[in-house]
Amino acid sequence: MSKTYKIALDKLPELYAQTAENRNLYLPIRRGGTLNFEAWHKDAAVDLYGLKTANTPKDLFLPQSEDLYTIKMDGTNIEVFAREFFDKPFAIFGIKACDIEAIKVLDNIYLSKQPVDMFYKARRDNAVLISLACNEPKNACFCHAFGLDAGNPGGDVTTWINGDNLYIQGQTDKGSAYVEEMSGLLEAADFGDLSGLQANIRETAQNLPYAKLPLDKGFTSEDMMAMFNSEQWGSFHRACIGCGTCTYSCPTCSCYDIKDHDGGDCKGVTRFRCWDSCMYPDFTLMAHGNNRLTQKERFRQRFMHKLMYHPMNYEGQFGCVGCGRCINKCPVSLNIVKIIKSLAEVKEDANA
Amino acid sequence: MQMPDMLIPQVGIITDIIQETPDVKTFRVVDLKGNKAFDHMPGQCAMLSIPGVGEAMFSISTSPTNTKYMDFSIKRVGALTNYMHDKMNPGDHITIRGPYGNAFPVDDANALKGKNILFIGGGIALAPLRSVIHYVFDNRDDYGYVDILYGARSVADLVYHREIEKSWAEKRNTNVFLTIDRPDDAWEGNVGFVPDYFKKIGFSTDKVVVMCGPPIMIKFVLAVLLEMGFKKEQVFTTLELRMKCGIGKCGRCNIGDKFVCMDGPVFRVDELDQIPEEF
Amino acid sequence: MERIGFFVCHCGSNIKATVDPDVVLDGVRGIAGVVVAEQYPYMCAKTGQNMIADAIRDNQLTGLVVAACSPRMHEATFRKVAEAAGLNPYMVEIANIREHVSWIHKDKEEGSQKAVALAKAAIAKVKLNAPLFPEENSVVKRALVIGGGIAGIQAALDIAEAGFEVDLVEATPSIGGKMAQLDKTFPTLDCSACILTPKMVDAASHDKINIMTYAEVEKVEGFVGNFTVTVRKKARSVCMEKCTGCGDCWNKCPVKNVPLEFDLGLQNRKAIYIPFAQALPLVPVIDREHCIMFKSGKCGLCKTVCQPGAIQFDEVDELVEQKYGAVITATGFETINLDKFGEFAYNDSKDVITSFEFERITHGAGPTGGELVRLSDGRKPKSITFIQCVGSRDVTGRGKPYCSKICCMYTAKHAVLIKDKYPDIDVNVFYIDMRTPGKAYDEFYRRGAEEYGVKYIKGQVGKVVDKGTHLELSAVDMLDNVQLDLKTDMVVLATAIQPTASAKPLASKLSASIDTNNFMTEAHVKLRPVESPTAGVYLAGAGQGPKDIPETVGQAGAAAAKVIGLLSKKVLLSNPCTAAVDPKACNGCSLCSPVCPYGAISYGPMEINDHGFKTLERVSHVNLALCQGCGACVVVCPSGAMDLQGFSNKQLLAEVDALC
Amino acid sequence: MLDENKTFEPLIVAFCCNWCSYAGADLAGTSRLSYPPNVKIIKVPCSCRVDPIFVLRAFGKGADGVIVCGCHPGDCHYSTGNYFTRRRFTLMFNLMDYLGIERDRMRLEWVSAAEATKFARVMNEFTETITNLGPNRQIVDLRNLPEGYEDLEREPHREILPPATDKSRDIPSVAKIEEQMKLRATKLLADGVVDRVLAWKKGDHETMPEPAFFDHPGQIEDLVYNKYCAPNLSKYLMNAPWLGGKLFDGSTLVFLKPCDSYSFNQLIKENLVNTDKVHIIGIGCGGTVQVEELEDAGMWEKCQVCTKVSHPVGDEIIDLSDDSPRLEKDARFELVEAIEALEAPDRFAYWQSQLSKCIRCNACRNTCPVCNCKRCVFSSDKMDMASKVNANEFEEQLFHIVRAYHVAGRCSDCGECSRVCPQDIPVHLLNRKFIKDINEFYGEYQAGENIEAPEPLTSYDLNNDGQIDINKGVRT
Repeated sequence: MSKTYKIALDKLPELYAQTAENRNLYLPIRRGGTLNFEAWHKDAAVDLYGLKTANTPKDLFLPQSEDLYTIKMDGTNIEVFAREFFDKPFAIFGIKACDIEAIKVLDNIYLSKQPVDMFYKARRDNAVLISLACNEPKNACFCHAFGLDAGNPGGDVTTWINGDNLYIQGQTDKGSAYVEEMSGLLEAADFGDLSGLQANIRETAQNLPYAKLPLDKGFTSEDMMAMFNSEQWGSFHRACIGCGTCTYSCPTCSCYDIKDHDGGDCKGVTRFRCWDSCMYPDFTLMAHGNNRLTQKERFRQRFMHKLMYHPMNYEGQFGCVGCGRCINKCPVSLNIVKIIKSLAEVKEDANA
Repeated sequence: MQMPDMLIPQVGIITDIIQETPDVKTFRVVDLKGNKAFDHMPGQCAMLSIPGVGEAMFSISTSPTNTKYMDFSIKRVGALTNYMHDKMNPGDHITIRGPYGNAFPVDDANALKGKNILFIGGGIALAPLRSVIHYVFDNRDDYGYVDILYGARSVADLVYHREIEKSWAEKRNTNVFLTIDRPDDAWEGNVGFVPDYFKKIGFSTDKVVVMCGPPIMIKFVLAVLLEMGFKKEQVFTTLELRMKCGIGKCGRCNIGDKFVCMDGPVFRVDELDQIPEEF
Repeated sequence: MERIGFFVCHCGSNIKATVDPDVVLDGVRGIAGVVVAEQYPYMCAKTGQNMIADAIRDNQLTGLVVAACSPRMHEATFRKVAEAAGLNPYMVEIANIREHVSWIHKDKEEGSQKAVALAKAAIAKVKLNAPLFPEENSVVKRALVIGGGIAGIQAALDIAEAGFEVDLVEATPSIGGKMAQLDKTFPTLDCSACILTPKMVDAASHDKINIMTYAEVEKVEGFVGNFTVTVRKKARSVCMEKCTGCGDCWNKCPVKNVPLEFDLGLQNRKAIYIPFAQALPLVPVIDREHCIMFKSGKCGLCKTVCQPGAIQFDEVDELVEQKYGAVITATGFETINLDKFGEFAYNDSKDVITSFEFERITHGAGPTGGELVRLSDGRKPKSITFIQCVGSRDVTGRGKPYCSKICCMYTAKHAVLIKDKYPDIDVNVFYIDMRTPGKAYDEFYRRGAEEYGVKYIKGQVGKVVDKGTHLELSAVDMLDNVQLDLKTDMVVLATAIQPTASAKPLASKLSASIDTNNFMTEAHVKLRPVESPTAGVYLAGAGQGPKDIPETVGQAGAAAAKVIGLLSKKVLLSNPCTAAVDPKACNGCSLCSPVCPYGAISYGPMEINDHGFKTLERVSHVNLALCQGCGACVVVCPSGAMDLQGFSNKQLLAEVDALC
Repeated sequence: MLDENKTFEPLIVAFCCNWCSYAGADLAGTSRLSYPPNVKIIKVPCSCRVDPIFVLRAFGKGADGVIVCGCHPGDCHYSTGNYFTRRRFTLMFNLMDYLGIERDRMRLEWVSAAEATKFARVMNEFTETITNLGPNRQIVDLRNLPEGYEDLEREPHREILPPATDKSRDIPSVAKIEEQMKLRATKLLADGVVDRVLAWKKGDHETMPEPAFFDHPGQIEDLVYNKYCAPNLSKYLMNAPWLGGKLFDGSTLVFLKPCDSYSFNQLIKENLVNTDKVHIIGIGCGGTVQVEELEDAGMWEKCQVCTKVSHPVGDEIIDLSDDSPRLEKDARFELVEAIEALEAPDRFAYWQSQLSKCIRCNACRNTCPVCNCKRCVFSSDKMDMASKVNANEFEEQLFHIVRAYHVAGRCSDCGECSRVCPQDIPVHLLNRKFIKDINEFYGEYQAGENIEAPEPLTSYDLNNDGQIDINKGVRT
C-alpha cells in the first residue's frame, strides 16, 4: 500500500495547472449543459461532483475518427505516407471505477492479442489514469454487479473526495511517479481517514436497484447456443430503432470502420478509421448480402458480444462494466439489465 | 506467419489482367520491385484497395509455391470490384496488405497431408481452392488421390476452364469432374447442380473434403456428404464475411466468440456447429 | 483510368490576348487521366474540329474538354465532332474561358490562373460523365386544336392541308368565335362574316378536319407525340346526321325569353336555337335549363314538327378519347367585367354600352337590325362619345395592367363607320394614347380624324351621369388642361380584354404554364412565341396575348407549321439530360412530384432486391419524354435517390471541389 | 485562401442558371464589362438545381463567398424553378445567419440574360463585400472546438443553456386514459379487429416504459401509459427496410399522443404508412418527463411549450377531459428568439459549443419520424458524404445543417431529436428556427396537420413570396 497524500479542494486548480505543464490534461468539464471529458484550460468549468460524463475515456484512446495514413495519387501511381504513432503524453483526471474497468476491457481487445494496435498502444503508454471514487452512485449504476469496488477505483492514481480534501494515492509506478511530481502541492495523509467514506460508497452501491444481478455463475460457453437461439430476442429487439447511441456512449464498445476520404489532388486520399456500431444496418453489409439482415440479429449481436462472446475470449471478463450510460441514453429505454436477467433464466432452463 | 504492421499497406503493381469469365477477372499483383509482395499459405487472404474507392478482402488464388506473383480472381459485385473491372489496366498501382486468416491445414498429418483429397467448388469459389490445388500438385507425393468436382452456372462461368482441362486433368492420380447448371449445346459434360452430380458419382469416404461455394451449395453438398457416410471432421470449408481490419479488432467479422479473419476463414465443418448460425 | 483529351482555343486573339494557353496546358497536364493536351487558334474551325476528331480516334479518348467560348455557342458543335469520331456526345464538357475569363479580365496572369481553375473543374466533371442516349418515342399523326375561333379554324386548316388529321373542339354550339360577332373589320372595313364564313365552310367540309362543337376538353394525359385527350361532347338533344337545319323547330318553340349569348343578351332566343344564321354545323341545340320539355316534361312541339325526326330528348353527354401528337390552344378572349368601374354608370344606364355591344347594335343581324339607336328610348343619337382604355393599362388594380392593343383601332373603325353612315352625328373619342401601329393603321385613324371629323380628345372621363334624355360627362382635356362638361346621347366603353375563363383550367390540364393574367406563357417571348414550355403544346390567338385578327391568323399559321414539323417526324428524340431515380434508394415519399413543372413524375409499386432482402416498394418513376432536366426534383429529394443525368450531384460536387 | 505574402484574394463560387444568369454572364463578356477574376462560375440547368449542400460544400472547401443566380421570378425557362429556389435559400441563409455565419457571405440574385451590366455590378459589389469580410474559416470549425477555445470568453451565450427542464411543473395523472386504453386494446384484439397493438409496456424500472407490440389480449395488462411515455410511436409502423424491414400483415392498433399523431399524419402524407392497416386511437397527454438515473428530472422543454391538444388523425380519441396545462403559442419560439437576439459571433460561439459535443450517434436521425430515407445521404455514396464519423472532415460538419434542411417544412416540432440526444444538444432549435421563418414568411404551417396542404418547400405563393427580401431574410 503506497503512501497516501491529500490536497485541499480549493487548491485543485494549482494541481491541474502543474499537471498540465508537460502533458495534456483531460477531466470532467461541464460545458453547454453537458459533462464531458475535455481538455483542461484555466477558466474551464471543472465539475468533479457530476456522477457520469456523457462521453467516456474511450474517446481519448480511440478517437471518434483518426487518420491511419494518407495516400498521394499521381496519375495511377500510389504513394503511402504512414502516420507516426507517438502522441503527446496526457493525463485523465476523475475516471470512475466503471470507466477504469472499461479501459481494462479495451486493453484486452487492443493489446492482449497479436497484432497489437499501435495507435492505441502509443496512447496507453503515454497516459496517466487518475481515478476518483464516486461519492454517490445513482440508480442506473450497477458496477457492483460486476464485482467492481466503487470505493477503490484503481487506475494509475486513485483519489477520493473526503470532506474538503482530495486524498491521492499512487497505485502503479507511472502513478507513483506522477504523485512524486506533484508532491510539492501535497501533504501526507492517513489512508484510514477514508474507511468511513469507502464503506459508505460500497453500502450505497450495494443497495442500488440493479446492484444484484444473476451474473455470479457467469455464462459459460455451453449456454451460448441456447442463449443465441432463445426466442426472447424476438420481443427484446422490437422497440430498437438502430441508432447506435448505446454503442457510442458505451465505454467498452470498440468496433471501428475504415473508410477513405478523397481530399482532391492537393491533399490526396486519407484513409481513416472511425467508430462504427453493430446496430447500424450497414455494419456487416456486403455487396452480395448481409448476414445480419434485420434489427433482431444486430440487437442480439451487441448483447451476446458483451455478455457471452467477450467473456469467452478473455477469461470471463464481461464486456459490460455497469456504468449505466446505455440505460440513461437509450431513446426507447431498452435496458441491458433486463436482458441479463432473462439470459440468466434461459441458462437455468437450459441446465435444468 | 509474419504479422503485418498496423493496417499500413504496401504498394503493388498489377502486372496483367486475365478475363476469366464475363464477370470474373484475375489480377496479377507484384510489389514495386516486381516480386511477390509477401509469403502466404493456401487459403489465406489479402486486403486490396484503390485509394478513394475502398478496400476489401480477397482470397489469394495462387499457391505459396509460386514465388513470382499473387493472383486474385475477382467477381464484379460491388463498388470496388466494379471499379477494378471497368477502370483498372495493367501497370496501374494498387495497395495490398496481408496475409490474413488461417490456411487450409495442408501440412497437418491428421488433416490433409498424406490423404486423398476431394475438392468441391462452386462458381467463383474455386479461387481459394486453386491455391490449395496448386500447392498439392507442386508437392504431389505428399498427397494421395485428388478428385476435383467443380460446377458453375454456365460454360462461360467456369473459372480457369482452360487450365483445368489442359493441366489439372492431365495430372497423375487426378480426376476432374465438371458440371454446369443449365444445358448448353456447346457442352458435352455433365449438366446438373454440384450436389446432384456428387451423388451421381458417389465418392468413397476415404477422402478429406475441401469445399468452397455459395452458402446454398454448401448446405446441400454437406447433406449429401453426411448421407454418404463422410464425417464432419473430414470436411473443410471457408466462410466469406465482410472484413475490414483483418486483425481481429474491428468487430465486423465477429460471429460467436470467433473472429473469422483470425480464427478462420478456413473452418472444419464440425467447428461450424459451435458457431451461432449467423454466417 | 479515364483517357481525357483537353484542347485550348486561342479564338484568334480573343482568348490568347489575356489568357496564356501554355499556362493553361501546363496547369492541366498533371491531372490524372489527361492523356492529350493541345492548343489551336480556332478550335471551332474545320481544321480544329478535325484535330479533335483525330485525337479521339488515335488515343481512344473516353472524355473531351474544350476550353474555349461559351457552351451556349459551340457545345453542340463539339458534341457533333465527338459523335462523328465515335465518342458519346455527352462525354464532352466546355470550359468557358472567353466570355467568363479573357473578355472580362485584363491581367493575363490572373486570367490564366482562372482559366486553369475552370479547366480543372470541367475535367473533374467530365470524369464523372456517363454516356447518355436520347430516348426515341413514336409520334401520333393527329393534332388537336382547342377553340373554334379564327385562330383555331386557320390552324386546323393549315394542318389538314399538310395531310394530317385534326380534331377542332369548340365549347359553343358553332365555330366562328368572336369574329362571327363582328360587323366590319379594320383597317379595310371588310364585312367580317364575308371573310370568315368561307373559312368556316372550308373547315367544316375538310375531310381531314373533325369538328366537335358544344364540347370541352375533360382530361389530358401523356406527353409530346403521345397525348391521350378525353373530350366531353355535351348532349345537343338533336341528331347531327338527320337535322337539315330547316329551322321548323326553332320557329315553333314557345320559349321566347332566353337572352342570346351571341348578342351579349341584347336579343332573345328560343330554348332550341342556333347562335347565328351562318352557324356551322347548322344544327340547333336544346338549352335544357329553359326548355319546357326538360323542366316539366309537357311540350315536345319541336319534335312533332321535325320531319326528319332529328330531335332526341334522351341524348346524353358523350366522352370521346383520342390520341394526338400535338395540341394547339386557341381559346381566344372575352371582355372584362365592368362592375368595379362604377364611374362610367355602365350598370345603371342602358345608353352606356361596351364596344362589343356597339358592334352588335350596328350589325345587320343584330338586335336593332343594324339601326344605330339608343337602347333606352330608341331615339337616333345626335352625339356619341367613345372612352378608351376602360380597364386596360389600369394601375388601380380594378382592371388589367396591360394594353389590350385592339381597342384604338376598333374605336377608330366605329367612329369612321358612324360618320360615314350618319355624317351629322358628333363623335368624340377620349383617349390616353392612340396606339395604331403597323400597315395602314395610322393612316386609317388619321383619315377618321381629318376627313370624317371625328373629334379625338386626349383626356380622361371622370364621371358619366344618365340624365334620362341624355348623358352628362365630366372629363378633362389633358392637352389644353381644361375641365370639360359634355352632353352626349350614347357612351361606348372600349373595354379591356382577358383570356376566356376556360384558359386557366385547360392550362393546368395540359400542365402548360400561364402568367399572372392567365395568358398562356410562351417557351421564349421573342424566339419561341408560338410554343408553350411544355413540349408538344402550341399557342395561337388572343389566348397567348391581346392581338388583332391579322396577327392571330399569322400566329395560327406559325403554330400549325410547328405542329406539322413535329408530326412529320418519324421518331421523336428526347433530351437525354433528364432526371433518373435509383429505385433502391427511393422512399416513395412524393416530395418530388409537386415541384415538377411538367408532371413527369409518377409513382408505382416495384420489386426491390436490396442485398438479398426482397420487398415490394412504392417507387418514383420519371417519364423521360416529359422531363426537361431542370433538376427541381433532385434537390428536394433528401436521400439523393433522384439524380440528374449530365448535372449529377457528384459532378457538381466535383466541380465545386476543383474550384476551391 | 489567404496567401501570406499577397493581400487577401477572396475565392467566390457563383452558381449560374443556364438560361438567364449564365447567358447574362456571357453577355457581360461580349460587352467587355469587367469584374474581378475571383468569381468562378458553375453552370447549372436552373437555379432550382442548386442544392444547399453544394453551397455548404463550397464554403467548407475554402470558398469565402457563394452567390446563386437565377432568372427573375416569372421568367424561369422551366416556369416554376426559381420559385422554389427563392423559398429554399431565404430559409437557408436565415439558418446560416442563425448559426452565426456572416450572412453577407451568401447571396441570391436574379439576373436575366439581358442584364449584363447588372451581372457585372453584382459581381463587383459581392467581391468587395467578401474582401472586406476577410477569409471564411467559420463553417469548418462549427463542430470543432478551437484549442483552448479562448475566444469563448464572450460568454453571454451561457444564459441560453439547453432547454431548462422545469422541475416544478406538476403533471396531471393520465391513469384514466391508461385504463381506457387497456379496455379498448383488449376488446379490439379479442374481436380480431386488429392483429397487434403498439403502445408502451412496463420496462425494467417504473421510469423506463418501452415501446412494445402486444400480440394477444393476455399481454395487455403489461400496457402502461404515464408521464414517462415520451417515445414517439409513429415511426414503428413505417415500412423500414433499414430497421430490418418490419413488414406488417394484418392491422395494428396504435396509440398516439397529440405530437405523435402529427408525425404519423406526415408519414401518411409521405406514403410510408399504409392507413388501412392501422387503427389509430389519439390519446390525451399531460406532458412527459425527463429521466436521469431512473429519477424524474422535470418536464421536457418540448412539452412545456407544447400547443398541440388536438389529433389531426385518429379513428377514436381518448382525451384528457380536464384542460391539460398548455402554454399559449408564443412561448414556443422563446429560445429561438433568445439566440436570434445575440450578436453573430456569440451565436456562432453558442452553436460551436453545442455542436462540438456531437458524437454522431444518429439517435436524432433514427428517431425523427421525417428522417425516413431508406439510405441516408450520410450513410450512402450519393452525395460523397459516406464518411460516417470522420469529425474533422468537412462532410460531418454539415450533418446538423443538412438534417435541419432535409426536414424543413416536414418537421412537426415533436422535439424527439433533442430528447434522445445523449449530449443534450438542443438540435430541435434548428428545426424550430425553420418553422418560425416559414410561419412568418409563408403563413402558419403545422406539418402533419393537413395531408392535402402543400408543403412550404415544395410550393410557392406568387402574391406573397416576392415580398420577402431574400438577402436580408425579412419581410419588406
